[in-house]
Amino acid sequence: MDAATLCLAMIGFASLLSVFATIMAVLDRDLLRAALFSALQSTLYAFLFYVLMAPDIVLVYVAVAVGIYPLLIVLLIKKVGRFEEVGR
Amino acid sequence: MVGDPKTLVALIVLFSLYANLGASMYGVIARKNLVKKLICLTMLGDTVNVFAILVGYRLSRGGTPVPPVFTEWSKASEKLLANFVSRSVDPLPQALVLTAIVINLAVTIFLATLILYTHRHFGTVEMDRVSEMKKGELVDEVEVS
Amino acid sequence: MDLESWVTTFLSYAIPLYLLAFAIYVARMFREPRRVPDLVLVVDALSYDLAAFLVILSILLRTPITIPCAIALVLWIYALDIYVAKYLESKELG
Amino acid sequence: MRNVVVALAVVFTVLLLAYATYLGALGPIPPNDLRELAKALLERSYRPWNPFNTSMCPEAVTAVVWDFRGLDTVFETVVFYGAIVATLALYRTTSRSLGLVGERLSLIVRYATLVSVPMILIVAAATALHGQLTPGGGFQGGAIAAVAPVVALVVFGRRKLLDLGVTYVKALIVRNLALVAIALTALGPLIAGIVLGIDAYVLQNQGKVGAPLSYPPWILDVPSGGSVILFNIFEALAVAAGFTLVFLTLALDEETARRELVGEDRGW
Amino acid sequence: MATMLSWILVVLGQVLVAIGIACDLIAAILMHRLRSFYLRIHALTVGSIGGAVVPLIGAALIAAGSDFLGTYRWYVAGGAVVTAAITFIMAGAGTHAIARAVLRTRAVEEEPSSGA
Repeated sequence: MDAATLCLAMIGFASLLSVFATIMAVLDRDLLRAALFSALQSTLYAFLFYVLMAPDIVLVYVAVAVGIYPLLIVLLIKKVGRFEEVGR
Repeated sequence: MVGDPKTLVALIVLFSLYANLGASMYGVIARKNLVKKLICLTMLGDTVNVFAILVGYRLSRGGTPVPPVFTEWSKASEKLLANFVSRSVDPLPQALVLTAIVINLAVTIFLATLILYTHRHFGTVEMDRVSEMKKGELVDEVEVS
Repeated sequence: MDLESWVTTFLSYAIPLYLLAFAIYVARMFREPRRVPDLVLVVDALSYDLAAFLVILSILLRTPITIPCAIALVLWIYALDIYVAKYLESKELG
Repeated sequence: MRNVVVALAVVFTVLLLAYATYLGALGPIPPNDLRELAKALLERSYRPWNPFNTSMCPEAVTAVVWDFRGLDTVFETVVFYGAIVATLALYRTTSRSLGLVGERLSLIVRYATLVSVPMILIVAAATALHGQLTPGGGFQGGAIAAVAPVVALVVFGRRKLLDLGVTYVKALIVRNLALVAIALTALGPLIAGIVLGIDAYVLQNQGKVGAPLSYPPWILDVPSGGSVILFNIFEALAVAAGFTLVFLTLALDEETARRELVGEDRGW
Repeated sequence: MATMLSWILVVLGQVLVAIGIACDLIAAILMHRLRSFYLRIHALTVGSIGGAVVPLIGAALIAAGSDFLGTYRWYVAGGAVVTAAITFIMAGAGTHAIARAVLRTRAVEEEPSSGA
């Protein structure tokens, strides 16, 4: 298997896995869990950026999406409550 | 046409990214909780950024593409530079996305502060509750005046 | 067989195994029990392995300058752990 | 019912977009060749054999960010700090107060953080200072350096961090000095040109035909990217200080933060 | 020109990477198989120390022995070693923080550990 085909396979793999993470993050009523699924999606996207040969983006994206967005969300849900209301 | 591995991968990637886009758009529009809206908004922005990078990617003929960083610099490396240009990916979308991510972050921090203030003011972050309370306040003001 | 093709062959065979491990990890995130600490464990393991994978990938793809990505990933995953631990443990995050 | 309508609308939009992309709205994905613009940028980012038309920065992304599209990045920095200033302005009377004594995490975590903070700062400095040679640069270095105060904030508590000397005022001073330094670096050639009586441009990096002023293109025998390395250092400082400020403020305990809202219901 | 030393380094590194892959797969399966949260922490240790630190050192050895990467191979080796060191400290500390928080707040009820 040559390296170019491997790259393509990894791009497809990472984007396919990220779909599940996104859907779970949208549907989950527990906001902390949604933040963790969003972090999983960000990790997969960081991998995607890496394989798409954008190391600069990986460096800043990992910091922003894995590090600072979850901190913001955790800060928020610590103050506004962890669960979404059901059925309104 | 789909049997070609490159086309197949391109289709998979496109549909996955569009599914992400649709799911997060649904979350931004239909979910009532402001924090959930914020999470979905960050995911929406990230997906669009991936699109921009994907447009800048390329399939190079001489092996895998390389990042747009010229590593073999010296005072006279003209031929190496030509080889590098023939294999590198597009730097412009990467620079734009770098900017976009940071601006996204700034806007998100500001939105988070606003959500915090909404909670301090109304005691809830559910949009339905907030609009009910706003209607109530409006009626109060009309009655007073 | 010379050194270069030997290394390349070995690492090419390593990659599908890594991808398989990632798929199993991600599958774990959608199975019950799905409480927050469990998810944190899985995200942790996934990210540390991903950091190792990125280093291996940089040797395979001959792009040695992309190493800092792995370091940054490891640093920020630690931060994620700490946030969740502090969330569970204390009243205020500050 | 309403959700179903929204979901259907979203699905319809997405399918439309996907079909347009499949038909080639964005060109072939992934593309087979570089665009002419990309080729031009890649060729001009580093070529010492043609010193009047280059940025002397082998890292093409950083060259685009700070030289070819430098004005973009300056305005982006302005937007970034505008948002941070807006956040701080919402806390204008409480942001300097100390707040309650924050809780700490366990001894093991505190010592591990203590060991790793210098390592984090070294990695960040390497990323920012090598920004013109390897992937990295101002934003990346600043974002990595921000791990240190953010993790310390969560692990040691806000009060302890303030006692250790990472205070609101100091972060504000560092941030503003870094912004002023960015502005001076951008305006430097213009000021020097006015003093010397020759033509020069704002955000000029290397000399152009008719405007020969340029930042030093080499440090020893390593390409420095001229003004790029200065921009990287100052931007890293500014980003790290900005994050420190925002999170020091957002991590205030609820009781102190609510003081900002006192009297709001009476129309103060 | 692959010298004897390069071959030794590369083969040693490959052994370590192979161990790492094995640990990685084992940890992934254990995450499914182990029934209790406190048992799954062991799986995380296998995945982070065995599955990340060991292959990172192996990758550093491979990079040090690979002449074809040019001068930048020392950059790879150094970066891999730094990543391994940071992982070694931080994986343990992060897991400890999570486990302590869970134990203190009873966020996870005690489960029977017999099913493992």
